[in-house]
Amino acid sequence: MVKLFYYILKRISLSILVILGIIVVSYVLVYIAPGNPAYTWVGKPTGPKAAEAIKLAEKDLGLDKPFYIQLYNFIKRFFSFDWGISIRFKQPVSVIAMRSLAATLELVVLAYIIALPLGILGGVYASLHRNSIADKTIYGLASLLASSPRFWIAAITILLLQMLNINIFGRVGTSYAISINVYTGSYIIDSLLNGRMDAFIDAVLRAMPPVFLASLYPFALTTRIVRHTLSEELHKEYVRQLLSYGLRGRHVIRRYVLRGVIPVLAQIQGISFAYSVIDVATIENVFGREGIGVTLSKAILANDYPLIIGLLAMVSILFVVAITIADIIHIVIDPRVRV
Amino acid sequence: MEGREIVRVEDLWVSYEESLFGFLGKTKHVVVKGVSFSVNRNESFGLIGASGSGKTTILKALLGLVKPFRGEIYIEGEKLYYDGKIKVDVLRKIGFVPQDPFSSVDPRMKIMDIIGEPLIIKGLSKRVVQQAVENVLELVRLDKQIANKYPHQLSGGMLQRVAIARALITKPRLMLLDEPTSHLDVVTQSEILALLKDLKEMFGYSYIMVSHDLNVVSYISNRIGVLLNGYLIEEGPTKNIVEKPLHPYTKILVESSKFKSVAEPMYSTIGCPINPICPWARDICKKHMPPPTALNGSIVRCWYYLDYTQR
Amino acid sequence: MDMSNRFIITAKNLKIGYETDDGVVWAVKGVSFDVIEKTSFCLVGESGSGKTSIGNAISGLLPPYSITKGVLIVNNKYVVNEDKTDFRSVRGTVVRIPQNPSAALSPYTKISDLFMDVVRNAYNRINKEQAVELIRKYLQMVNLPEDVLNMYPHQLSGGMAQRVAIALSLSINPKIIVADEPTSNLDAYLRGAIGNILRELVNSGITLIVITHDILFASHVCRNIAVMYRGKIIEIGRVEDILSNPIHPYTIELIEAATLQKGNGPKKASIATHSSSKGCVYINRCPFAFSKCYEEPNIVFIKNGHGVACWRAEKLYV
Amino acid sequence: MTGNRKQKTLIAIAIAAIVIAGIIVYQILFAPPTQQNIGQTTQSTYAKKEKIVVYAYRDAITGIDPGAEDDTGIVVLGAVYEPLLYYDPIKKEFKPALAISWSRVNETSWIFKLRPNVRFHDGSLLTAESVRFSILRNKALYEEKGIGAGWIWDAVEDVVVLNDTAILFKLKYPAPIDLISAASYSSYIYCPNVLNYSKASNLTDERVRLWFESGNDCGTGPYKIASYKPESEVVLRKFDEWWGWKEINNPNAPDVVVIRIVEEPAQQESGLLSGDIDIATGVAKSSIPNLAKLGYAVYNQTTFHNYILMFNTRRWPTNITEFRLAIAYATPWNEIVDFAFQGYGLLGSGLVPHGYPGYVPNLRYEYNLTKAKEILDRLGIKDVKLELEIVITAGYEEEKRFASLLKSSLRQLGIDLDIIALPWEQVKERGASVWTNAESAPHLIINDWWPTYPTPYDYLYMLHSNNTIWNWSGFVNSDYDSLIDSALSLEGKDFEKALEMYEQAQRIVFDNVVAINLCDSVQPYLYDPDKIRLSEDAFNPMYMYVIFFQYIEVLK
Repeated sequence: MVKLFYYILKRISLSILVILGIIVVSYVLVYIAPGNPAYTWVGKPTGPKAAEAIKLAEKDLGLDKPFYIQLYNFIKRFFSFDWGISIRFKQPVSVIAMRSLAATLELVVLAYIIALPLGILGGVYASLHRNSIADKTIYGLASLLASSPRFWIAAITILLLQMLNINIFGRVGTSYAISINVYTGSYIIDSLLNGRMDAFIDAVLRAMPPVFLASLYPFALTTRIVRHTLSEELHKEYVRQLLSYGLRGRHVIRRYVLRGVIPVLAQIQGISFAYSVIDVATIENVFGREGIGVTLSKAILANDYPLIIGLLAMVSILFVVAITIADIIHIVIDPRVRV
Repeated sequence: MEGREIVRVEDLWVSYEESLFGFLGKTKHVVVKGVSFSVNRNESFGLIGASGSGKTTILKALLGLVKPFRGEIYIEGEKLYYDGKIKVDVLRKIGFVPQDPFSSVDPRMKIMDIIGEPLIIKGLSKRVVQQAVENVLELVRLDKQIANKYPHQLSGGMLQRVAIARALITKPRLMLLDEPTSHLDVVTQSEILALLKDLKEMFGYSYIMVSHDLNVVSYISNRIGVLLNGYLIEEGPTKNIVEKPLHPYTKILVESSKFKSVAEPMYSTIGCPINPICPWARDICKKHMPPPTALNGSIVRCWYYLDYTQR
Repeated sequence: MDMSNRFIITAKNLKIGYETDDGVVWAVKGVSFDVIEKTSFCLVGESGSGKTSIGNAISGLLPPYSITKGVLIVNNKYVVNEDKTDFRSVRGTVVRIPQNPSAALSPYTKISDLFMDVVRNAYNRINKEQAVELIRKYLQMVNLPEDVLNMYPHQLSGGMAQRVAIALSLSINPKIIVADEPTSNLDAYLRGAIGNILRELVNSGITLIVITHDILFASHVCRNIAVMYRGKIIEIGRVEDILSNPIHPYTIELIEAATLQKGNGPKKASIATHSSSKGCVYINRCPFAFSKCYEEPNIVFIKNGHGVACWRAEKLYV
Repeated sequence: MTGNRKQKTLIAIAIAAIVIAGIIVYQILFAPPTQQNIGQTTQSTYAKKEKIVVYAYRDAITGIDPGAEDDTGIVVLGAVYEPLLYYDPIKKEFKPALAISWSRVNETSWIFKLRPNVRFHDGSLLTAESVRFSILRNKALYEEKGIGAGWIWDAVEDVVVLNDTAILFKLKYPAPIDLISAASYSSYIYCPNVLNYSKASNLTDERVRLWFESGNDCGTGPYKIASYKPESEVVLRKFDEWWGWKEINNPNAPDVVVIRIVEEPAQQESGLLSGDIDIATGVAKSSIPNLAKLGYAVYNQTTFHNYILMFNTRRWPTNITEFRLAIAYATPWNEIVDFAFQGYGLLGSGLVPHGYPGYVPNLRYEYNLTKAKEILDRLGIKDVKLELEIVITAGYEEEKRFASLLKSSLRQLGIDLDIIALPWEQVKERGASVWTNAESAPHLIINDWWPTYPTPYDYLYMLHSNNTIWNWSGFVNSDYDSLIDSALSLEGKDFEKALEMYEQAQRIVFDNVVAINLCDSVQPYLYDPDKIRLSEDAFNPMYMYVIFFQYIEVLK
């Protein structure tokens, strides 16, 4: 147990190092981005006293200090959530990023809540009935979903919904949005915290089509990974040995074989989760939702470097966190990793 | 004496390092602990030990694949490591036959190219290389036409002969054999062993062979060293080891090869590794590893014999 | 030997093949043998001789894409009756001891959990205390300390893992144990130790099938031996008969190789020509092959159940 | 153990069943049977409590510091803050806002009397001091940092507080302060308390800006900011103590206004259809007839938002005046409004839009391909493979349609037009690059413009040689510069004379073919007439995209 704790600690400290690396890279990016950062920070002034203003901002930002002090200050600022000001929206980058993150996570987490169990079920069924019609259907579907472009599926779904005269727009009805207190930024959670079932149901209903779309890729990925890994795991020596000890096949799969699938699954999901955060941008856009992807696209169009870098740093951190969680799951499940 | 000596290993210590991010919290696993031995020309030395005893690591150190943190290796009197760097021209005097013939060859290359590769790199002409390959194929008793085949067309035994041929083509002074028969069938194994023995007797090669099978090692070796947890606990002429083993662990090995032992050794990390099951174990055995003691032409590391000789 | 001993395993012209993309590949090409209850029986041969397929058939672990012919009766049940198979009935009666014990234990499960699961599955209505008692008993039988229960498979040495596997096999009280190359992945000096444990199993009333390429090990552990070559049994009989009087040239070669008696120097290896599908399976390697060998020889019994499939033997002994 | 697990499964199934049943019951009980529409359902159940208007705007908000903002932030600012006066150039009439009377004392002094008992959103009273504070800050922001539209106060030397409700503007030179104080940017009055709130040390401290941009406000307007997400949504809440509620007497004014940023026209449409959007500004023009058929109403606002085609006068061949004229002749003017703007616009004339002071009628080129060909022949640019670049703003349907119109017309002259659509920020960069690297700047570029305060100078300054940010033509003409500069300084003295000079300046531009106003756009607002009622009062052409929500009536 102590050992397990030690390895988790080790993994987390490694992640912190990676995040520090990301921060340093972000800082370098700020500097290779076009334009003097002080100039952008004070809002690209042009008046007669602009030069003075820029000089003042340079001093404020510490640009006149040696590089390592700048870096130290940047890291300090980063951890106190002072990520600079968005050029386009004039607001602190951290505020915009956190807001977008909450909206995106609402969508992605829900998508995974649906995609994971279904994907695992599909994958298990397919690998146990290999080459059957069901397997071929599941696998074919999964391959199709995993490889077809998301915006295309999104467009088709929207068309379909419009044909059914269902128009979905935004994350929650405006009347609900303004009548509940915001705690987390996720309307689904906030409505529950407010004890408002009506708002909750509205938010969930509105979330259903985009969540369905967002879950297609993780579902397909999960199915394929589970099918593949399980098939591989089923051929391992220990499965036959357990059967030889008289244990039933179903029991062996449930209790032993699936444990071998989880670490692989966790690893892949760790990556695909972070990927989804950006990938759902199309879906968010189509359904008029907020989110990191949508904000990022606006920031890119406006050459808003502080915001672009802030959002990317946030996604990178999310990526590291997701992978770290996956690794920890791996460590907990697979005792061999601990040695 | 110096002239006859082809390799001398002096007080060799090798460790693997495991660390966090490559620099934090280094943990050192010492796998070879003060091993010394020497091999003369036309002599074959067998290293025997269980998995994890350090025998493969010693081979790696001899091949320049891991750097020892203490000790020296001399090949024909020349240091293999000079100022911590491997001397390549010394390394060229060594040939190597790997354990698994299948995974050690590139499946896309023809046998001709596999065997001739060291010469092709040197820039020799195609005709010379071809001649040389045919010569070594003759040595390992393979058909010339094999040169135009691909690895998957050959059996395990034939591939192992190819591996031997590849080692021979550079005309090494010393051949290192890493369990050369453990992946082969019994019949093929005996053929390869016979071939190796033949080559040694006809051309005067020196071998260092690593195996966990005492039968195999004793068949081919003049002298045998027994490794236990990184220590060379006994070393002597094959006859001594097989017929009059001194160290209790060697006795276990010898007896088990005759299907006599039931005890799996339990190792201790402090003192003599075998002390938990040793019939002669005393307090000192639980604390300190004994120094080497010469006895009856063998060298043994055991407190019992140290006392015995001093008495 | 008491002649009232009954046969617990009977194979009659058993054939086992596998479906591949290039059609059916036959690993076992018609073998017949009987195993007397509470004795040990060894299948000896090199890789590809079909011995593992027979072992898997007996322990009911043939993969779904295998094809069978002939008959295999285990413990009075038809496991193979031509193309009909019933592997489930033998599971629990027949237990396998794995070739690679480290890979044969579920890597994610603690030994104690594995034991508990296997034991509680094997016995109905057993409570936890009784199960623990049982586990202790079998661990003692294979000379393992109780500490191993708190370990994971990767923490065990090869020898310990093999003993755990054996203790697990014993804990479900099987009638037959099939040991598939039980020492090939272990350090050499463990051969003796594992061999001794296996012999004790037979003494305690279990029927033991050992599959090995090591005829010396086989002779140490088994009472009867069948030597296999390319899917056929070429010599069968009691250990003492086969070791002292091997008749088939392959058996002779095997024994010589195992004892490293190579009097006439290394042989020249040549590219294997396509083995003739007709005739004796050994025809391409046999130094004594003659015209008759292009017909397939049947097993001829010389004495005491010592049988050989060789035309030369027929000429010499019959 | 197994029992426990079974129990858990049962509980899980039970919860799932309850949730599903809940949804079904909810659907049956609350959803109108004829509508399967999620959005509308929920909207109608809660609308009883508060009157909500959701207004879809098509660009993200660029900022809400009333002193610094000079772009899309007006959409919010217009509802939250008030200037001293409002001015409608079409009706040519002033409307008192925070000032109730004003008079010109002499050429360089103006006195404004303030409305009494006006409260800021923080509860403090509007005083002369707060007006002084706001104007001086707006002016300083521009003068010290170059931010915002504070240049409109350039003429102001000082703002003198006469008493609590009266101020005196002391000017450096004559200027129409009444018009200036009715500007749509940098004219808003806010409370001096912002200095305390933001812990700022002086007027131009960055912390004040940050305080505003974090979603705070301190205006006097009928609405205050409840939540502010510039990239997606701004929620405004009715300010009950607004002085005007008694005057306009509109009990059906919305309690909550939500400004939603919806970029995609298709999304605006789907939001309108689902009931999530009450007023849409960016629906595709082509689908307006369809929506009208469905019962949605359209309010067409004449705006001063025009689209100006600029020539790069520093790059071959558009540096040749004759060549530019040829392009002007080759532009099918008669098709622009109908085809490019789909009827939502008035054909441009000169540079200043219709109804705006300084508008010059019939300052247009004719569409005559023959003349164009003749010019090209004369220039010897015949049978030469010419390729021109035009930069337009991505997402602007009108610009895209115009560019394709021009492209097909130019093809008849053997000129190839390369259409490059870029995001607005990049359009700005490419346009301004005419001063630094004219060869890389596009031959043609479209700028869209709306005024800050009602002076033609606003439109003409675009081509002033000092203006290296917006003068994308690289046009330098000292006559033009001095003409408009002196016209500006004349505005305070003799507005008619000034207008004459502005007309002269426009003729210079016309003769030199530097920039052409393509079209003054008409902005359609789509809404459901069953739900809300829009009146003319809610709009002022000076305030682009701004709806004065206090005049909206929410019917259900």
